[in-house]
Amino acid sequence: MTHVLAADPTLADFGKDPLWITIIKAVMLFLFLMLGILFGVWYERKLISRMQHRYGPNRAGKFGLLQSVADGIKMGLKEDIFPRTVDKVLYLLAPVIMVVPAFLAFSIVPFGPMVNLFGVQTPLQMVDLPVAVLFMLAMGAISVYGVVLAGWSSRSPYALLGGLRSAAQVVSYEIAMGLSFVAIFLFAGTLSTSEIVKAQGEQGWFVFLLIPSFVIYVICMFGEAARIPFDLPEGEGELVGGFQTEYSSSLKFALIMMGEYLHTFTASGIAVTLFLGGWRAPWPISMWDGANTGWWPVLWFFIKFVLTFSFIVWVRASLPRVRYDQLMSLGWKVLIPVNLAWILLVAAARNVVVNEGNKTVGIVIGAVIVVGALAIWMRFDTVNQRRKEARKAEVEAEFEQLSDEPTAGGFPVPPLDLPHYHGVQHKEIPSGTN
Amino acid sequence: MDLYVPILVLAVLAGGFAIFSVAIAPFTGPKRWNRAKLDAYECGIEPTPQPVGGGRFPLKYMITAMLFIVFDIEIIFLYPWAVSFAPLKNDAGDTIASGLGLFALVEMLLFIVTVLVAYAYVWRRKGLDWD
Amino acid sequence: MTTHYLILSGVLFAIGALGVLIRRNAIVVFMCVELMLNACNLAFVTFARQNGNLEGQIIAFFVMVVAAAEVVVGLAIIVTIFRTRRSASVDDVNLLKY
Amino acid sequence: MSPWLPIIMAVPVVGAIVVALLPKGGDKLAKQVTLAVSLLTMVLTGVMAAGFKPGGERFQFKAEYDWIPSFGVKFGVGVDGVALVLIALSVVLVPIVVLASWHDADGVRTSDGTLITPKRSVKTYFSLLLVLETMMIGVFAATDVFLFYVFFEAMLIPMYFMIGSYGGAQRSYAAVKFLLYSLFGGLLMLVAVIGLYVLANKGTFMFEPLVGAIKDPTTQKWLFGGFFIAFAIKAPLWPVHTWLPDAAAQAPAGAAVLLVGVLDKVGTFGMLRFCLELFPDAAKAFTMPIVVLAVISIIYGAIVAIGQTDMKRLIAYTSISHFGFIVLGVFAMSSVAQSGAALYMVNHGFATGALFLAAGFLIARRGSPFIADYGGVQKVAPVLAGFFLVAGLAGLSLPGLSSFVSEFMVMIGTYSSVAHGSGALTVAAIISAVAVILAAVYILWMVQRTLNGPTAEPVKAFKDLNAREIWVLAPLVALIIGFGFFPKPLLDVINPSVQQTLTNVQVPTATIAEKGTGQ
Amino acid sequence: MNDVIQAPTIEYGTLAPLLIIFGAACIGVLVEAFAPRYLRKSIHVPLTLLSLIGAFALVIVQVMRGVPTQAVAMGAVAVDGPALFIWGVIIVLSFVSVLLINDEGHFVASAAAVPGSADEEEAEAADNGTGQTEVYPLVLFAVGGMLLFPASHDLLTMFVALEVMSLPLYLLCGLARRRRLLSQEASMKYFLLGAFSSAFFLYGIAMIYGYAGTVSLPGINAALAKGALLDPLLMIGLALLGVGLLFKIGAAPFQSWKPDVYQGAPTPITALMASGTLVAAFGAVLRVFWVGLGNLDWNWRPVIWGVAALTMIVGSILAITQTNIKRMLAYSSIAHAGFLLVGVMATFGAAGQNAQSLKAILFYLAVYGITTVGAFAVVTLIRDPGGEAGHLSRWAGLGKRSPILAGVFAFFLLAFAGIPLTSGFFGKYAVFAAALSSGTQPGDSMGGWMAGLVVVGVVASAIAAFFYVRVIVLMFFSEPAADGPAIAVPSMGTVAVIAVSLLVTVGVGLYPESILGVANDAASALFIR
Repeated sequence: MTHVLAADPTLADFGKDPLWITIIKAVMLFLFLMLGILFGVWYERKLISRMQHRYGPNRAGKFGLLQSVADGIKMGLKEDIFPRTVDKVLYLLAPVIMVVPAFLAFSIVPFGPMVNLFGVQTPLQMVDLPVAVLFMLAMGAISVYGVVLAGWSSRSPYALLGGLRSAAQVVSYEIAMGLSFVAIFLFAGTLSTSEIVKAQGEQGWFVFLLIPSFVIYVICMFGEAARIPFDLPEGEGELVGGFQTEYSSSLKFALIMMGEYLHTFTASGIAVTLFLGGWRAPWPISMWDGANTGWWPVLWFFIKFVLTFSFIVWVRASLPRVRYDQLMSLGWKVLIPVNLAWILLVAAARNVVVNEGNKTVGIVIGAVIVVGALAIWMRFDTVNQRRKEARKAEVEAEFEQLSDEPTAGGFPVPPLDLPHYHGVQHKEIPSGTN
Repeated sequence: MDLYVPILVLAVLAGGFAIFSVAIAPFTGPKRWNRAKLDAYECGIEPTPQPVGGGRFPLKYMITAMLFIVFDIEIIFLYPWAVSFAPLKNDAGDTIASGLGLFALVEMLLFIVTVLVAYAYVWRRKGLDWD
Repeated sequence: MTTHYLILSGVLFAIGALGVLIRRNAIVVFMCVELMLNACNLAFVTFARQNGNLEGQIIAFFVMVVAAAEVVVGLAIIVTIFRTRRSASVDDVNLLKY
Repeated sequence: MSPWLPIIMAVPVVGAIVVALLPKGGDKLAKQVTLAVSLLTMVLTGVMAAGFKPGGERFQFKAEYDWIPSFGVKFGVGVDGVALVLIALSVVLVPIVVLASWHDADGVRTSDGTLITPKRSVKTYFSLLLVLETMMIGVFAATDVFLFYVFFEAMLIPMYFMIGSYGGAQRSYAAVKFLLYSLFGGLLMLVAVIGLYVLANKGTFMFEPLVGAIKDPTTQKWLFGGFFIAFAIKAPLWPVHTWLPDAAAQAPAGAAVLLVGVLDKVGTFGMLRFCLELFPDAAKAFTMPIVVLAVISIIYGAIVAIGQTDMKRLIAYTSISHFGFIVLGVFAMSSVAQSGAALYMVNHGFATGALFLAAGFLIARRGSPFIADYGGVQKVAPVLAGFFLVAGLAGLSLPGLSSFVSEFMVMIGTYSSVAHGSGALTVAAIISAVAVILAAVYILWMVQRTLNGPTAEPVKAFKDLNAREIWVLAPLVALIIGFGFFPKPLLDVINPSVQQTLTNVQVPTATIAEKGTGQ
Repeated sequence: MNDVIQAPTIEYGTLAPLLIIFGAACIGVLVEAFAPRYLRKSIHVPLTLLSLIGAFALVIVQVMRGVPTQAVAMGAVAVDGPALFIWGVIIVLSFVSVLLINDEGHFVASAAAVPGSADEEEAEAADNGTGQTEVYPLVLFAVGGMLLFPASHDLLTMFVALEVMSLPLYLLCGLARRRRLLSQEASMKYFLLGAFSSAFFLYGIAMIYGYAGTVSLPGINAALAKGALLDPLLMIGLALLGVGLLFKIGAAPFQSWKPDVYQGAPTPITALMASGTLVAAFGAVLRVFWVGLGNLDWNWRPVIWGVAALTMIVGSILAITQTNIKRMLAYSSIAHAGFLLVGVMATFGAAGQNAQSLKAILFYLAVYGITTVGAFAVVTLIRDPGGEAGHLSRWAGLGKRSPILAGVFAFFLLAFAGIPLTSGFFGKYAVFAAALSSGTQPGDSMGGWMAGLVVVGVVASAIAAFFYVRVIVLMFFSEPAADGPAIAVPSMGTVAVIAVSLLVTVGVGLYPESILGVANDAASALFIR
C-alpha cells in the first residue's frame, strides 16, 4: 500500500497555525489528558477488579464513574502535610517538574491527518518537530529530575533511596527504549512523528516489520512508566512509597500520580504512533478509502490507544513485581546488547535493500553480524548455563551436608534424641490431687 | 522557531495548572499540628538526622549514572546515522538525498563494536550487577 | 538576534570560570567546568546558525561526548579522593607545595 | 689533509677510555698507562712540529671532515705558529703533571703523616686528565669556529670534576664558581658565534672564509663583545678574574698547572686569533678600554699578590698580572708586542707551572698552603728550595729566564706601538713597567719567608725531593733557562702567524716596519 | 538535509599507525575484561610493545612510500613530514616509557581501595606486584591521542585528540602505589586544571569558528587572509586558544600544574608525560600557529615573545628553589618549553626559514624527550623505604655509593644544561640559530627582538646550569649520608631505558647529524597548509 494520501501531513504542514488555533489545540489536548486521567484511573481499577472477580468502584455515580473525581476532591480537602526538615523550594517544585514535561511529552502524538478545524486546514496534532521523538525522550528524562529532586528534598532516607532507585531504573530503560527506536528511523528516515506515521502508510506498520524492536519497546514502556511489573520506585513493600514517601497526601501527591499516569499514556501513545500505524485504520477497514481521511482516524487512534492501555492494565493484573537486580540486569544485560545486534542487522538488511551500489559486501557484512551475534550469545549462554549448574551443585552439596550433619553451617540444631524429649525423668503429676 | 510555540502554550497551561494546585493545597485542607506528623517518616522510629543536601548513598548509583551517560551519548550518535542511512525519496519517489550506505554501515559497525568492548569490560567488572 | 545567545554563552562561560576560581568543593568546581563546556556548545550552535553551516552543531555533538567522558573520569578521580580522605574540598588537597 | 692532528687528538682520549676500563685496583697500572699515553702524544706532537714550515702557508697539517652538514659545521683542524707552540706547551705539561700528581688521588699525606686529601678514584682522575689533554689540543687546533666553541665549553667539564672531586677543602665552591663563570661567558660567545654564522651568511664556520666576512662596524662591535667577554673571563682579566684564585687554590697542584698554564691561555689565544682577525674594526675601536683593563689587572694582580698569605692564591694573582701583560701585548697591535704576547703564553705556562708544582711539593710536605707556616726550608731541603727559587725568579721574569724575553718584547712593542697614534700605549707600557718592581717584591718576599729564616718546627721533618719530583721539575727548569737564552726557534714559528694576524687586522704599516727589534 | 549527503572517504592506509594503537588499546580492554588476573600482565606487555613497534614500522613505511601532500580523512588529519617525524618520536618515547612502566611496584593494586583498608589488603595480596593492569590500555589510549593531536588538521579533531590524550593521563597520575595521597592529589589537580584549560581551548575554537565560519586550519588561514584582522571574535578566540595550548606545554604563566603533577604521578607516567605529551603539544602548537594562524603572525608573535621569555626565566629561577628532584625536573621541563617557544617564535615568514626552525624544534623535541625519560628512569632507582627518594638531600654522595648511576644522571643533567658534546647543546644551538636567522630575514620588524630573546634564553640557561650543577655537586662532591637511600637493582627494562637514553644523548652529542638529518628531511616537507 505505497499509494500516498494527500491528507498525510508532513513537517512542512506545521508551524503554520494561527495562534488561536494553537491555543484551541492546546486546551483540547489538556482537557483530553485530564479527562483521560480521570477516566483512566476508573477504567484501570474497574478492569483489574473485574479480572480479580471483584466489582471495583461502583458507588460514586453510575458504575462508579465519578470515583476518581471523588478521589480528586478528597485529596484537595486533605491536610497538606509539610514536613519540617524538607528543602522547601525543591520540595514544592518537584511535583511540578514531574507533571509538566509529562504533558508536553504527549504533545507530539498525532491524532489524525489534516482536518478542517474551524475552517482552518491543520494537522490533528499539537505539534511536530524534526526531532519529535527525541523531544519525547527528553521530556521523559526531565521528569526524572522531578523524581530525584522529590527524593532528595525530602531529607528522608527512604525518599532519597527511592528517588535514586527510580531514577536509576528509568534512565536504564531509557537507553533500551532509545535504541529500540533506531530501527524505525532506519526505515522512516525521520524523527518527526507525523512523517513516521506517513512512512507506516507506505511501508506497513512497523510492529510487523520490526517485531523485536516492538517487544523491546513494550518492555521498556513498563520500565519507563514504572508500572507493574517494574513499579519498584514506589514498591510499597520495599521502601514505603519510595521517593514520594513524604508527599503523603493532598494535591502534591495528586500531581505525582497524575505525572505517572501521563507517562503511561505517553507510552501507549508512542507505541501506537511508532509501531501500530498511528491513526491509520487497521487492515480490513483501510480497504475503504475514506478510512484515513477527515475525523475518522481519531477513532482508530482511540481504539488502539485504549487497547494498549488495557494491555498495560492487564499485565499489571497478571504479573508480580520483579526484584530490583533482576530489573536492572534485564535492562542492561539483555535489552541493550540484543538491541544493538538487532540494529546492526536491520541496517545491514536495509543497506542491501535500498542502497545503490555493491550489494554482496552488504550481504556479507549482514551475515557476519548475524554469525557474530549468535556466536557471542551462545558463548554467554553456555557460560551462564555452567554458572547456573555450578551454583545449583554447590547449593545441593550444602543441603546434603546440612541434612546429614545438622550442626554444619553454624546453625546449631539440638540433637533430636536427647533423653528429656523422651521424658525419661518425666514425672507424672497425677491430676486431680491437691 | 514558531514550531515550538504550541509547546510553549501547552507548557504555560500545564505549568499554570500544576503550580496552582501546589499553591492552593495548604488552604484547602485543615491544619492539625502534630510534631510526629511533621517528622520524616521512618516507619515510626525516630528519624535519622539527614545532612544538608541529602545523605550519602551507594556508589552504585553513580556508576549507573556514568554508564547511562556513555550509552545515551551512543544513542545520540545512532539517531542521525539512522536518519540519513537510507536514501531520502520525495513523494514522487525520486531520490533527493542519497544515503550513506555501505560506508555508514561499516563505520557504525566499528563504532558499536568499540562500545561493546567497553560494555564487555564493565560487565566483567561487575559494573552491571546489583547484589 | 544571535548576539543575545552569544552574550548568554559568554555569561555562562564567565560564571563557570569564576566558579572554578572561587568555589572550593571539587565537585562544584568540576560542574563549573561542565558549565563552561556547555557555554561553548551554545556558542557553537549559535555560530552555526549565523554562518549557515552545520559544522557548529556537529561540533556540539562531539563536545557533548567529550564532556561525558570528562564527567566519568572526573567523578572517578574525585570519588577516589573522597574515599581516601573523606573530603572533596580543594583546600584539603594541599600536600603538594610549591 | 694530513692525519697528524686527528691522530694526536685521538691518542689521549683512547688512552682515557683504556684507563677508565682498567680492572679494579689497577691504580698503579692506570698511572703508568696514562704516563705512557701522554708521552706518546708528546712524541707524536714533536714529530709533527718538526715538519712545520714557518715560512709556509698559515695553517698547516690541515684536516677537514664533515661533521654537521645541516649546520654547516666541519671538523676542521690545523695549526698556525701560535697554535703549534701552545699545543706543544700542553703536550709537554701533561706528562709532567701526570708525574707530579702521581699520588694526589690516593690520599696525600704530609711528612708527619696527616692526611690532607682523602683517597679518591685514581682511574677517574687520570682518565679525566687525558680527556682534558685531547680537548686542550683540540681547542688550539680547531680551525672551525664552532668546533673551537665546542672544545672551549667541553673543556670545562673534566676540569670541573678534577677541581671538585680532588681539590682542597673549599673545592666544590671553587669548582662551581669556575664552571658558572666560564659557562656564562661561553653562552654569550655562543650567541656571538651564531650571530657570526647568520650574518656572515657564508654557510660555513671555517675560520679563513669568515675572516673579513662581517663588514658592518656596529655588528662587529656586538659580536666582538660576545667573544671578548668569554675570553676575558677565561684569561682572567680584571674585573672578571675572581674565580681564578679560588679555583687555582683549591685545585690539586697538577690540575692547577693545567688550569693556569693552558686553559687560561685559550682566552688570550682566542683574543689573538678570533677577536682581532674576525672583527678588526671593533678590535681597533675597543683597543683603548681593553688596554686600560689590561693595565689595571697587571697592577691589581701584582699588588693583591703581595698581600696574599696563601701560596697558591699568590701564584694565581701573579698569573692575573701576567695575563694582563699578555692581553696588553695582544692589543698593542704591533708585531713585536704580539709575538711577545704569544711567547709569553708559552713561557708563562712553564714558569707558573714550575712555581705551582714546587709550591705543591712544599704544601704536600707541610699540609698547609700558608706562607707563615714555613721558613728555613733551604736548610732542610736544599734541592726543593733551589727549584722553588728558580721557578720564582722565572715568575718575576729575571733576565736570562724565559719570561724576561717575552715581557720585555711586550713592553717594547707596546711602548713603540703607534697604533692609535697617540702615545696612550706608551703610557700604558710605562705604567705596566711598575709591575716589574712589584713582581720582584711579591716573589722575593715569598721566597724569603719560606726558604730563609729560622727553620719552623714542622719543617724540620721535611724530606728533600725524591727522584719522581726531580723528574717533574727538572725539565721545566731546563726549558725556562733554555728559552731564556735562546727563544729564536719559538719566535720563528710565532712571527709569521702574528704577521698574518696583523695584516688581517690591517694595522698601519708603520708598526709593521719596526718588527723583529725584539730579537 | 535538503542537500545531497556524500559518503565520506577515509584513507585507512595513511592512518594505520593510529588505528593500530587504538585497536591494540581496545584489545587491551578486552584482555582486562576476559583474561584472568595472573595472566593479564603477560598478555598486555607484548601486546603493547608489539603494537608500538608495528605503528613505528608503519610510520617508516609511510616515509618510504613518500609523504602524503594532502590532508586525509576529509581534511581532518594531516599526515605530513613533521607529523610523521613527531609520530616516530612519540612512538619511540612511549615505547621506552612502557619499558619503564613494566617495572614492578610503581602502580597501585586497586586504585579505588582506601589505603590500609581490608579490600586494599586483599587487592595487594591478589596482584603480584604488577598493580592495576588497566595501565597498559590507558597508556595506549594516551599515546593514540598524542599521535592524533599534532596531526589533526582541524580544531575539532585537535580538541578531541587533546581530550583522548589527557583523560587517560589524568587517571594514570592517580595510580602511584606509594605516596598514594600525593598521587591522587596530583591526579585531581591535573584533572581540574586540565579540564579548565581545555574549556578555554574550546571556547577559543568557538570564537574562531564564529569568525572564520570553519574550524579547518587552512580554512581559518584563508579567512584571515581576506577578513578583518582586528575582529574581537578573532582576538578573543586567539587568546583563549593560546591559553589552552600553552597550558598543555606548561608555559608560564600556566605552568603551575607541572611540578605538582610531575611530583605526584608515578615516575614512569611522569616520564611519559614529560616526553610524549610535550612533543605532541608542541607539534600541535606549531601546526596551529603556522598552518592556522600563519597570516596573523604580527599578532601572536609579540605575545609568544613575552610568554617564551617569561617561561624561560620562571622555569630556571623557580627550579633553583626546589628541594625535590622530580619537582626540579618539572621546572627544568618548563624552562625547556620556553626554549622551544623561542623556536616557535621563529616559525614564520619564508618557507625556508620555517623549515629551519621547524627542524630545530623537531630535533630539540626528540633529543630532549629521550634524555628526560632516561633521567626519570634513574630517579625510579633511588628508593627510600616510603618510595622514591625525592628529596635532594637524599641524593648527597650518590657518586660515591654508585658512581655509574650518578655518572649517567650527571650526564643527563649536563645534557639538560646544554653543555657541548651532549645532545642538549645541539638542540639549544639549533633553536637559537633559527631564532637569530629568523630575525635577519627581510621585512621582519622583530629582528632586534629575536636577538634579545636569544640573549634572555642564554641568561636563562646560565641560571638553569646552576641548579643542574648543584645536583652534580651534591652527588659527587659531598659525602654520602649515613642512612642513604637504597639503590634498587634495576630490572632489564629499566637498564634498557637508561642505556638507550644514554646512547642517544651521547651519540647525538657526538654526531648530531644522525637525527638532525631526519629532522631536516621531515621539516623540509613543511606542514600541509
